[in-house]
Amino acid sequence: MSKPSPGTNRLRSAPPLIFESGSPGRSGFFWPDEEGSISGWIPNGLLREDIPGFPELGELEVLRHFTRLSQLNFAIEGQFYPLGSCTMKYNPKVNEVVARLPGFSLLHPLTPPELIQGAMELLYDLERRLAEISGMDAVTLQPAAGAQGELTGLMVIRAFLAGQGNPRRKIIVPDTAHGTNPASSALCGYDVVQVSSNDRGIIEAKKVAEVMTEEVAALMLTNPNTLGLFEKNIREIADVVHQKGGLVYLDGANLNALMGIAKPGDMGVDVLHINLHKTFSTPHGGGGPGAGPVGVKAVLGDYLPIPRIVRKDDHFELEEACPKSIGRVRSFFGNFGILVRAYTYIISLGSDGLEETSRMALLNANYLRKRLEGTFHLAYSEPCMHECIFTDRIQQKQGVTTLDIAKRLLDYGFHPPTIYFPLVVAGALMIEPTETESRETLDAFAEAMLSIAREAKENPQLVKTAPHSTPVGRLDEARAARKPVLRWEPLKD
Amino acid sequence: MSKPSPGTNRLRSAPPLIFESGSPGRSGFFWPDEEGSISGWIPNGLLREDIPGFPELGELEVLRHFTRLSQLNFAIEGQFYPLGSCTMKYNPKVNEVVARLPGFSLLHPLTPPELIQGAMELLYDLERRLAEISGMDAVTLQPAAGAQGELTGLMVIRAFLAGQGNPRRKIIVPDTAHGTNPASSALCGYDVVQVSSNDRGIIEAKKVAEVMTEEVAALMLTNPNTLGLFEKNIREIADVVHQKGGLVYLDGANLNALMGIAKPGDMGVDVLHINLHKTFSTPHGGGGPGAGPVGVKAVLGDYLPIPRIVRKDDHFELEEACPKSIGRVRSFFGNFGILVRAYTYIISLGSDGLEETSRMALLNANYLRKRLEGTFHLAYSEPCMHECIFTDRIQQKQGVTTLDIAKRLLDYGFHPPTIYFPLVVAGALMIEPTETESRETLDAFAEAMLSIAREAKENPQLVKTAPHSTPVGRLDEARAARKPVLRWEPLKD
Amino acid sequence: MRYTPHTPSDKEQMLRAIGLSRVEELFDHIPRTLTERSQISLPPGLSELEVKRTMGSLAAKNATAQDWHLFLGGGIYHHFIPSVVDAVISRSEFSTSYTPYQPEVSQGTLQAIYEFQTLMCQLTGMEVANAGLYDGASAAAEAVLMARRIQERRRRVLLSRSLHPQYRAVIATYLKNLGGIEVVEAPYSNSGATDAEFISAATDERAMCVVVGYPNFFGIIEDLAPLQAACARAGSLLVTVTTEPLSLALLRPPGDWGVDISVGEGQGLGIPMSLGGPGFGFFACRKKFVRSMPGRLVGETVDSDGRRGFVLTLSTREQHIRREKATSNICTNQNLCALAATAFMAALGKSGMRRLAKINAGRAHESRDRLVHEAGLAPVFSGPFFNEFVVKVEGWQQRQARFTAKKIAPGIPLARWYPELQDSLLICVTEMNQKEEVEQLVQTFSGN
Amino acid sequence: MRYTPHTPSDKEQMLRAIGLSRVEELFDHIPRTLTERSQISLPPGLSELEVKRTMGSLAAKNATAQDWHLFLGGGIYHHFIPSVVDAVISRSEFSTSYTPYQPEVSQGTLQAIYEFQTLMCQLTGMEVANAGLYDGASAAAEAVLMARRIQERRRRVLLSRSLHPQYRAVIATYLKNLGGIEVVEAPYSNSGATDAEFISAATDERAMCVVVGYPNFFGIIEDLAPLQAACARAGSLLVTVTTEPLSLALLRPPGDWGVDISVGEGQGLGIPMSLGGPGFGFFACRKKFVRSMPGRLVGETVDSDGRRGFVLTLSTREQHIRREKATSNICTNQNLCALAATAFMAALGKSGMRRLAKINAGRAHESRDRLVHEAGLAPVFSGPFFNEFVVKVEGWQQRQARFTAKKIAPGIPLARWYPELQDSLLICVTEMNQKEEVEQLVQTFSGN
Ligand SMILES: Cc1ncc(COP(=O)(O)O)c(C=O)c1O
Ligand SMILES: Cc1ncc(COP(=O)(O)O)c(C=O)c1O
Repeated sequence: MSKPSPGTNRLRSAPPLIFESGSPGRSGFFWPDEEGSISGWIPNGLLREDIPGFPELGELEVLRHFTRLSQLNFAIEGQFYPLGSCTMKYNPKVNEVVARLPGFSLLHPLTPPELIQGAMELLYDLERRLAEISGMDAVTLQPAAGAQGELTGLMVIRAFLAGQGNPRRKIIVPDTAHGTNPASSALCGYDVVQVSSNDRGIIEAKKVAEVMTEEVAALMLTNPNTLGLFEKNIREIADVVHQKGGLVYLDGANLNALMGIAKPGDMGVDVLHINLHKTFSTPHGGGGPGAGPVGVKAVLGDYLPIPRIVRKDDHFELEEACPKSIGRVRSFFGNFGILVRAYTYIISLGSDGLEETSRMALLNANYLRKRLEGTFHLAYSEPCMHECIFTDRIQQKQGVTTLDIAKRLLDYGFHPPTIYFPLVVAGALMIEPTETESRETLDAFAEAMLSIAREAKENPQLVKTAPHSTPVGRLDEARAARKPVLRWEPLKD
Repeated sequence: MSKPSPGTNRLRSAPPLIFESGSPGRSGFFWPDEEGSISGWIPNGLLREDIPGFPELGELEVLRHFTRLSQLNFAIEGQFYPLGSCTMKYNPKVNEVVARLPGFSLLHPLTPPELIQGAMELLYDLERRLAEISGMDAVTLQPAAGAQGELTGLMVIRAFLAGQGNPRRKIIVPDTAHGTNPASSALCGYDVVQVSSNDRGIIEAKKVAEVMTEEVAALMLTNPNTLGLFEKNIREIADVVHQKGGLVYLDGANLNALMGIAKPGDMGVDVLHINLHKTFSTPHGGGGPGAGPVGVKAVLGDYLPIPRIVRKDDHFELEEACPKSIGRVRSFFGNFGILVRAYTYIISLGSDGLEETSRMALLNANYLRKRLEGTFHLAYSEPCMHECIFTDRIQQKQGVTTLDIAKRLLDYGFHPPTIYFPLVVAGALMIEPTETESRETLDAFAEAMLSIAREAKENPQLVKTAPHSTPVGRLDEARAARKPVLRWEPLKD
Repeated sequence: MRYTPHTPSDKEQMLRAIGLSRVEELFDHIPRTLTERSQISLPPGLSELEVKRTMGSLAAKNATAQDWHLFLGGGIYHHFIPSVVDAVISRSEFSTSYTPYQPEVSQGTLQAIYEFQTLMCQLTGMEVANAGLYDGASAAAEAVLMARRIQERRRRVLLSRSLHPQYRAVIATYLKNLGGIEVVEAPYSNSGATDAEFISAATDERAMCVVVGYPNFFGIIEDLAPLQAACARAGSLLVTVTTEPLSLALLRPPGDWGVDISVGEGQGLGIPMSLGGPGFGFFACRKKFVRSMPGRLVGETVDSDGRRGFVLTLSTREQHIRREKATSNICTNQNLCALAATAFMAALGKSGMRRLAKINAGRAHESRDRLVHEAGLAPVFSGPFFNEFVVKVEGWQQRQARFTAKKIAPGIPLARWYPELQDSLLICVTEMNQKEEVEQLVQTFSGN
Repeated sequence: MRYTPHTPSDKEQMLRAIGLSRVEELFDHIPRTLTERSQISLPPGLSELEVKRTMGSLAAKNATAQDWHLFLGGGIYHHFIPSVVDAVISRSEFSTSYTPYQPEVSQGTLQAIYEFQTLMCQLTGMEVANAGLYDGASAAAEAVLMARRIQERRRRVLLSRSLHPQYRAVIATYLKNLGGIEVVEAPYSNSGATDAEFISAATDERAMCVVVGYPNFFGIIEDLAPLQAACARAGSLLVTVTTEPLSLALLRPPGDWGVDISVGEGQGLGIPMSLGGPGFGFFACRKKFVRSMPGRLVGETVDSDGRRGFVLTLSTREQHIRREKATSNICTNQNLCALAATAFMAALGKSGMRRLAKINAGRAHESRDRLVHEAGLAPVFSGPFFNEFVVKVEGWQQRQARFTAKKIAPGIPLARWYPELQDSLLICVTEMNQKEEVEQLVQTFSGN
């Protein structure tokens, strides 16, 4: 065993891989009196003899392994996590309790609908509530995440246009858009036409008009956009698009800024998706699962994925016979467990709570913006919505970059903002505090940022070599990509 | 904000106190539409206007506070925790799931017994199973912990002897006994007579005979004793005590060493207590709750606390009319939630599992004993049971003490053994690995100990100033006791 | 095996290292006479799935507060527990650690206890509080024992008859063997409160302490002024025992009344009823008594770098140092429950605690008014109460079945402990009793 | 408000710092026409207690696997989940963190994904696996899309008719807009397996891939040898889709058969059914295709001090770098479910996984034998199966009510997707179906 030198932090060092621990033949699985059998039933040629390398651990070992792994993570419940565009708000504990009720977690999706009316009611009502919040007419809950929502929405648009005779060929996407927008467009068989934001960070109707032709199926707009700015020309832009027979798709990832403030349905939007794992507080889980419901205006309702949940008096049924529907995008009902959490959140907050949510999201973002303005270069001087964007322009003079600032924040115990996105802003630091953070937390974060700005002047090396207090130091990403090692393999001897 | 210097570990630094955070008027409690009222009902003179200083935090703040606090702790699920005499074994997760079933957690203790027959059955059956495991005839589950079990057991003895005409005046307690033994004796109105263990760490019958008189109510013995040694003269000792009309009390804190190996009921023991939070895997919770059931031989059964649970055919009833009973030692049924966990553990393991438990507890202790022998001074050369005792005699030559070794272990990511107990061994390091640890973990711990022994020779200062990697360094305990600050108070201005 | 990770080869290698060949040799040194009958005769182990099923069917045989309408208090209360509380105590760093003997790796537990001590001081209005005891009953007994240590020469303990009967029983058990202590029971008056005149008369220079419930077992909020005056006059200590800690968010706190020792049961603060345990006993008193206190205490200090930290302190009071001279024999306490209460109080906060207490008081009073005016039940006592009250139900025995059929447990019959209170029920109404439940209660008492 | 911590004074001070006086001024810059109808018309917020009650009553209106006897599989399986799994995914450090973009404070998530990737490789016998996709159906669609990228010139996709009908539907949806792709449905034979002769004939130089279930939707374990041979001959890729991942602990893994892409649904590995989601799609393939893969990948590297660490890698495939040229549009995936599966597989381990799979196979075969011999049901297919099988139940429509009355859901009627399989039920038996349940199933089918 190597000797820990002073300062070595074993307490947060990574455990070995599960494959490197354990002992042959060990198992935490105990099932007396039943061996199970395949004798004679399954031909040998269809069977395997072993699962080489598979772990062999005891129950405590497993638990300790993952507990120790968990302790290497930052997370909302431990740290302020102002990751722009990700809406890292509090994930209420009661949602977790509710989602684990056997009446939700132990349901089989192919149970006859008349036996799962509670679930049907929840789905139906959640659709209705999301429609009300967003100002749309019909909603599908099937998409598993925002990106799948985008794809679904674009497919709806395509099916609708195809129904009118021509699915068209292109989608207009702003330069500030999230990467999933162009990716989803491509996956839906469209070419992407980029439109640039102006020097005040938003899209102008005339710019759209320049590229809007009858070859364009839709414009995808994010509002507030990824710069945290409200696309105030959206109505005129929509008119431009509609005049040429195109549709307007709204990336609703930033709906957290809009509830009770402005409804997408009033903006000329025809289709949108909503990230329940952002605005509606379902946990991010280190990358998922989420859910990406899609809302549409009435005229597009028939194109939504099947099955549709329909109400017949006090009873709910599944409707599969929808000839115009784009079909299925996911098996069963989507990420039901996530839908349960989001529904719980919505009934917890009610209309007043949802409205307060967006208001406080704006207040927090504008407050932080004010506190950091001057010390850090603000990418746009317009008032921001739920997030604000700074850059490293000032610190660059000392050779300190956005990446360095981000890493140094880790030493202060804060998760950094989103960095280097959106791409239109060089060295972007995209800060989204969310509404669930207190003023004191915002102040502490601001102090840390100001302190780092001072360090950048006085001791830039300290910042450039950060982080200094994390379980591991900066990691060599180039090496990982150059010669990818993507799985453990037993040492060959 | 102070600047974190390289190496400062904010990630594990303590959050402010709940009283130092928050904002006046803030609350995570939300209960619309019902203010509650006391108008006119309760006279003003009986009311308060405020709870000065009480916390005012939001829900996320509260959760983040305690999450961050938790991250400052070592615990079984994160670290090997070989704390002698404490049996820090794995606390199975399924026990926690079961104890949280509404059918157990949402029961009121004054519900008529006929409506809580499931709970009654569990209690009855747990008594029976503990009796079988320990070889006793009757069991009470009422005591809340080992120490309360001791008091209960001694009261039973006292009541029994009083019933025979004389409660007597003294209790014999070995020098190796846990502090609760003499403390409980005193609380039961007895004087304590100490008896010394011999140079092989155990009590001899003739030593007991020297102090055993008709003034002595009982002898309290721990077996295996706190040195991890089996009191092999226990039978003869019991005879000595019985001959003079005294009773034998067994401190069963170390029952983890005996299951399927030897039953206290066969050793001449009249009364014992069992720590469910040790042998029966209920979590220690940073200090409790536990449960300390008491088992007695048939002749003492009538003296157990009321109520008794009795079976009438397939039905369970509470019996309060027990004229000989010592009465109640706790409200209601004791720590029922803990009893549920212990019962779950017992049915999970069954007789074979319980027997294997003790065997592996012995194997692990003897293995570690072997691995450390020579490098560390072994206090007794007898074969050990579930724990073994080393001292700092060898390391003392470099001025390195047991305390230093313990603190240095923290840097290696291990919780230290129990130190400086039992008192009869100078500089004791009392190691109880428990059966739920793997050989690899024992090896890693042994390597750490051996490494520290090398450090003690080569760089004693490193060991003497340890720990170097914990959230705080060595704490000034003298200062805490000299001028006790036992609560937060608002700054006076 | 379920929880032992040893494979046959692990065992073999470990035995070989020790120099043995069979596991049984590990206990060869134990006399054969002690080992020969050692086999445990119990059913074999079960899979986790079978365990859950077995336990599930036991659980299903119980009347829970979820399926039944329980109006039961009497020392254990069904209160709302925010989900955050269980999230906190489920953190394994809290639940699977030991008593914080190594403070460098236990600051989480230690700081939480320090916060707990502070909260209990704030709630009771007392100067110091410990880390908790087993339950309210043993805390009451420990209070009397502490009074005895402080007032060594005095021999009389006055216990109010309106103190929880089980608590009185536990105090009696604890005192029985200590010799020469006279326990005097103080009657209650028509109001349901302790008879102050009796106390006044019986509290003299022999009295070491007077112990009353606050609120008492009948739910009545005692006026502590005359009792405090009597104690002050006679040099006796005044001890209050609170079984419903939520009430203290609203009531004048013991410290304000001049109480010397304030103890009670903490279950009402975020801990499930769980058939009455585990909860915790709280114990708070005047600062000058701190070195006589039972139980663990956490204090503030600094580390080698001057950073604030917390440690167990004043342990020279405790059994592991002082042995038979310790202030108490307690070792393991109810720490995780104290942590739950800490999280609960933090989650509700000042305004939430007061609000919840008011909701309790409001619902209980409204319910009593309806039971009296609509169902015609007679109130038994005239004193002010918090969330429980006593009513007379003529012919209770015969009427009981109607309630059981409707899954209502309308209250606790008092005759078992108070023969003078035949046909009297102690009824508790909390925020968990929904309006419709109260409606049903009233209806059923009205004979519908 | 429930989750916003702002007090009136907080708001006031923050507004003042910004230079505003009312919160509404924060969105003054939005055109009035867009804000004037913004009010949300929904019921007001509820207390946590009311929320739990409301949700509890919705939950109570569903037939759960706890109260009902479900013999339902067809892509979602009721398996035993050790309690440790939920303990792991409930750790808030896992559940409330984002995609690990900052590796220095995300090693927990990253190492777990690396372990997951390895486990999926071991289970499928493939060389590389990604961090997971949405579900089995979209994973199957992504496999076809990847085959298209790899085999750009080819235009024919062969889908077995015995592939899960919903998966075929999703593949169709994904392919529909991509132009010029011919989807050919391969029939199944009497054994229930894909018609190998048809595949042989239809797999030519136009075929980009052949997609079959393994086991397929009828529970049948396909013999992949002839299909692999056909693909190898024609230069087509062979894609297997596994909806019941537990089966792979027992069956010859896709990698062994020479499969090119092995995908499937991971729900069966420690994730509750939850009405079919969230689970996760797994995606494994040959190493040479790695740069064409969809989804996230974690790779090993070292930090500035040379310590091992893990990072997201090969992100140039992904949308946030490559935008419209990305291999997929996926961003958020199903990470916490993949973590659950990782914990599940670690907890069961090699022997536990194999044992559990055998128990499934054993129980399913015994049940089928009894249904055939005792209840007289006719097996529909002759091929070998894992834990589900198809039987013919004459007059199913009329008999259904008997089962519902006994709270039995005996299987999935196939006619909805397979008009040729009238009165056929797909019956699944797992370790969760107790002996008595099977008994009841047999009895009820026997007309008792
Ligand atoms: C603006 C925007 N659009 C789309 C997405 C994609 O959503 P998802 O990750 O749920 O697929 C994101 C996610 O970060 C986003 O921020
Ligand atoms: C030998 C022994 N006896 C008695 C006790 C006291 O038990 P408890 O802490 O449950 O009161 C202990 C606890 O550490 C012990 O180790």
